[in-house]
Amino acid sequence: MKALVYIGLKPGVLDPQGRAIARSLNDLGFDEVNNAFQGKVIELDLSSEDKTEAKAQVEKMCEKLLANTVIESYRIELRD
Amino acid sequence: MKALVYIGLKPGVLDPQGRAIARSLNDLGFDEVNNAFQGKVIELDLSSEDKTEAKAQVEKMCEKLLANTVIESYRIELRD
Amino acid sequence: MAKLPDITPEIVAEHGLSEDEYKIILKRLGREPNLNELGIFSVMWSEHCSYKSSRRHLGKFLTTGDRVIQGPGENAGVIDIDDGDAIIFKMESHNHPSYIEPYQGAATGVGGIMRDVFTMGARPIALMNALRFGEPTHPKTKTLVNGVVAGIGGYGNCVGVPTVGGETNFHKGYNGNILVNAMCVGLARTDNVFYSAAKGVGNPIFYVGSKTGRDGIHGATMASAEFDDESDEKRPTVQVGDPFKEKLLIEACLELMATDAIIAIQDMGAAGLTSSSIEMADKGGVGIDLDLDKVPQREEGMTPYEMMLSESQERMLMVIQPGKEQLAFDVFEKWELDVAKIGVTTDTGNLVLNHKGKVVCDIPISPLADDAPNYDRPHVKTEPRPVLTAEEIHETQDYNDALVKIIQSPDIASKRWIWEQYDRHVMTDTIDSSQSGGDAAIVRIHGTNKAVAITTDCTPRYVQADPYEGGKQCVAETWRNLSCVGADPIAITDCLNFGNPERPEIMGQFVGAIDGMNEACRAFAYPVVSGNVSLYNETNGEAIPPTPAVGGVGLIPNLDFFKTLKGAKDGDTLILIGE
Amino acid sequence: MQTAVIVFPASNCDRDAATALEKVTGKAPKMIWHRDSEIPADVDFVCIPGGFSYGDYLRSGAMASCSPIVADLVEKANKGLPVAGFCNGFQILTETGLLPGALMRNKNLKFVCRPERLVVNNANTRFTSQYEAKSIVTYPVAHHDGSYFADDATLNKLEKEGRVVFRYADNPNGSMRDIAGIVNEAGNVFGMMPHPERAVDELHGGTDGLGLFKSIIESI
Ligand SMILES: Nc1ncnc2c1ncn2[C@@H]1O[C@H](COP(=O)(O)OP(=O)(O)O)[C@@H](O)[C@H]1O
Repeated sequence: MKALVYIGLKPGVLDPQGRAIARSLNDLGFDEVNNAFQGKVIELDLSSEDKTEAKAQVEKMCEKLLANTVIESYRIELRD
Repeated sequence: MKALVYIGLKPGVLDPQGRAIARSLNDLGFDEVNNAFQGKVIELDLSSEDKTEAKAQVEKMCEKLLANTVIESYRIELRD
Repeated sequence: MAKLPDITPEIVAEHGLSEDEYKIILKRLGREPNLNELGIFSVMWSEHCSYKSSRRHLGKFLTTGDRVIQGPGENAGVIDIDDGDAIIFKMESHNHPSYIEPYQGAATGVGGIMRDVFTMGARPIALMNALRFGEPTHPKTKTLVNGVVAGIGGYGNCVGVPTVGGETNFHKGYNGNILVNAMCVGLARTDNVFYSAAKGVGNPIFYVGSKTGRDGIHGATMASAEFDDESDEKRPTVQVGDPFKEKLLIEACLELMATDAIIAIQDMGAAGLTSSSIEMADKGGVGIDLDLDKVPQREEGMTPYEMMLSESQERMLMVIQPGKEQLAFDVFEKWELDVAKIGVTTDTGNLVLNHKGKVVCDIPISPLADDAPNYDRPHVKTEPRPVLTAEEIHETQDYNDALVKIIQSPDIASKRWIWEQYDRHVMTDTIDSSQSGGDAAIVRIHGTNKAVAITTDCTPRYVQADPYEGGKQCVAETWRNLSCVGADPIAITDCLNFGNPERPEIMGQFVGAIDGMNEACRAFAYPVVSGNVSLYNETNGEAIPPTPAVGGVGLIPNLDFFKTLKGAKDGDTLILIGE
Repeated sequence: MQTAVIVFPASNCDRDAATALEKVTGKAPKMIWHRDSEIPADVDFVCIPGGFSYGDYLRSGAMASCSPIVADLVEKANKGLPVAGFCNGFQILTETGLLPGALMRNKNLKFVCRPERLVVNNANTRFTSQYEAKSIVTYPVAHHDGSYFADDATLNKLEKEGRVVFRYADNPNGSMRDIAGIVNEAGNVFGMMPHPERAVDELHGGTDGLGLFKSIIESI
């Protein structure tokens, strides 16, 4: 099973990367870009069998290690 | 319109971040994790109207700036 | 704007103000404050800004000397190192934020201390850090160490200021409260030092740097959440640092400082716009009118309360010479920073805030400073632990084993893993740093044959055993470390990390340590020129070991004469000096 | 002999590079602001210094490689102008495609700052002519993204053509085949992660870097 974990900054947290990307794109002439945000995707290759169980485990991984919930939020997607 | 750009390392390129994540998760007792890969997501907030046009533009952004195609591949998703 | 809530005792309490403190506010205003005004009083009278528990004790320190240009009271201390050169330095804590988010907490700590130094006209030339973590086996320690070290490196390396030394201890007393103390040393010209007193009436006030967001608006926001619907969206957040912006801010400020455009300048640290505007006005004896609609904002719908209390990083406030506005705009725009004229100095003596056509705050400035609480907290002297004589200690049976144990102890073991993550060489004036394990770092004054030596020291277990003796020892150790490399020690900065001052035994440690430090300072004619106090470092009633970190700076007048650990050869003679 | 240093907003080794160049040429380099659109015609050699150019968001060197001044630099480099990039400068040169490969996060994911021993793998370039072949020099490294990557075909080509100029004696970052510095096919564009400009002063830690700057001057 595969788990995809999307991690992004919570709304309101300064995202200097995103801002810099938007600026650079504007400088390159891509005027249609109003804003950019940068996040992470972590793809986990799991040997779990059970989806509900796997999801609960990945949630624990997020809370313990993958995301810092003080500034980041996460979303989990499971795939076979 | 929103564009989501997923950027990951090409197969064969060493992903030390992914490895470190898998190791740390194993250390924490998550034995079901066989492997991990880390990538980026860039969310673009666009003022474009036309989807095909937008996609073509975002592709250009990727080639010019967002991805380094020597080591990375990318995938674009458009959302309203 | 949504209507402000009435001030209830609960709201007052949430703002950390005591009933007595609130009564003083009512008396001085002659009316109830509104929420914005209450928020401003609360941050100005917080321990952090008002030093209400520590002020009277800090006043005892020796703060003057032949080489002191500016002692405590400004953003940083300034000393004279001859030839028209001045060294500006300070140490500051970022303990709590680093525990919550180690990378960003430590990074913004480094950013904050650099701003204190370049605000005064100095180019930062060296960084140091004094770190205390819990036991290595504690489940949180590893993540905290990793994050803090990466954050310090991430910020300092990017800005391009070498991190040349520091100290690191591990002790279970820090399991729930780590200490992250950062020190910055900068170089200026004695005739071009900048101060924070806003002088003159009708002078424009400029805001520069990053936009203001809802960063780090503390517990107090619970009160403001009552009058908005999207409280989830607005939850207070940890500050995130942007070292790139800081680098631009340094270059831009130094560029403008080379002209005569700046009358006064102050960085926005904790309690950002509030403390910077009030301190500038108070020192200059003027009033300030601000138009909050002009404040560059990162988020929509920010209230005056949020703007005034935001702790967004990489921002400065300055009073500009009338007629030089365009020059200021040009410089900041060249460096691609946000810049706005957000107000003027006035002769009212009041802080007046305008927002969307309304006056949302109008309070006299002097009581914020003059009437700030100044407590004489009860303190009991710490009973010094009995002195242990050498005879009472059993001789070890196995010296090899003892040596191995010592080398393995985390406090003694090599800190290479830490300092290799810090750029120690950038600016190419680092003569000696952590790399050689010497007693003090040595940084050359660019383009000259002289250098400053820098060290940070504290041995908390000594201070715990006997605050007075321990306090003396911290200062003396910095003196020795500077002397050892051949420098003349000049002055110190400090960062006094203690537990809850409302507990008499903690207050006793605090007072004892200060008295001891001061005794040493006077004995050496070695003044304190800047510093910082961090109290309430405790969890569940467990306070940290008392940790008065001291940062010392000395001068090596001629680089033909200095010493490091390098150069010892086989057959050299070892000499022990002292008792 | 006129040298020049490109200054990006968050370059931080620009002064270091300028100090080294002035020491060797006796003449202050021109400092070229990133928003300028042209390298002045009288410039004989351009240095792209270390630092974080535009904060190094997204990828180190990526945004700098899109700047107007770099566009002009690429054009002039393709016509033969000698260019060297150190640290962030090397990252920028790979991002522009002037040099092959990419610089990735260090293998242990940590920033590394230490003096590093390097083998002069090819002393036959305009950047290394003052060194003995296979001699060992010490320059400091200070980077987070210094792990050199290229595919096998590129690596083989680089080696066959003698374009691997420096190799690490003790690889600090996981670079493939211990590569520390490379040169382009025409031999006028050179990049390396270590900092030769931080090795030109005995007090600061050694003078092994002088040879590199002298080689450049010699070749012009
Ligand atoms: N947090 C740190 N940052 C930078 N350098 C550090 C840090 N901790 C320790 N060091 C460096 O490591 C070396 C050894 O540290 P330490 O064991 O505390 O030495 P000492 O006991 O002689 O003060 C010193 O040169 C010191 O500057």
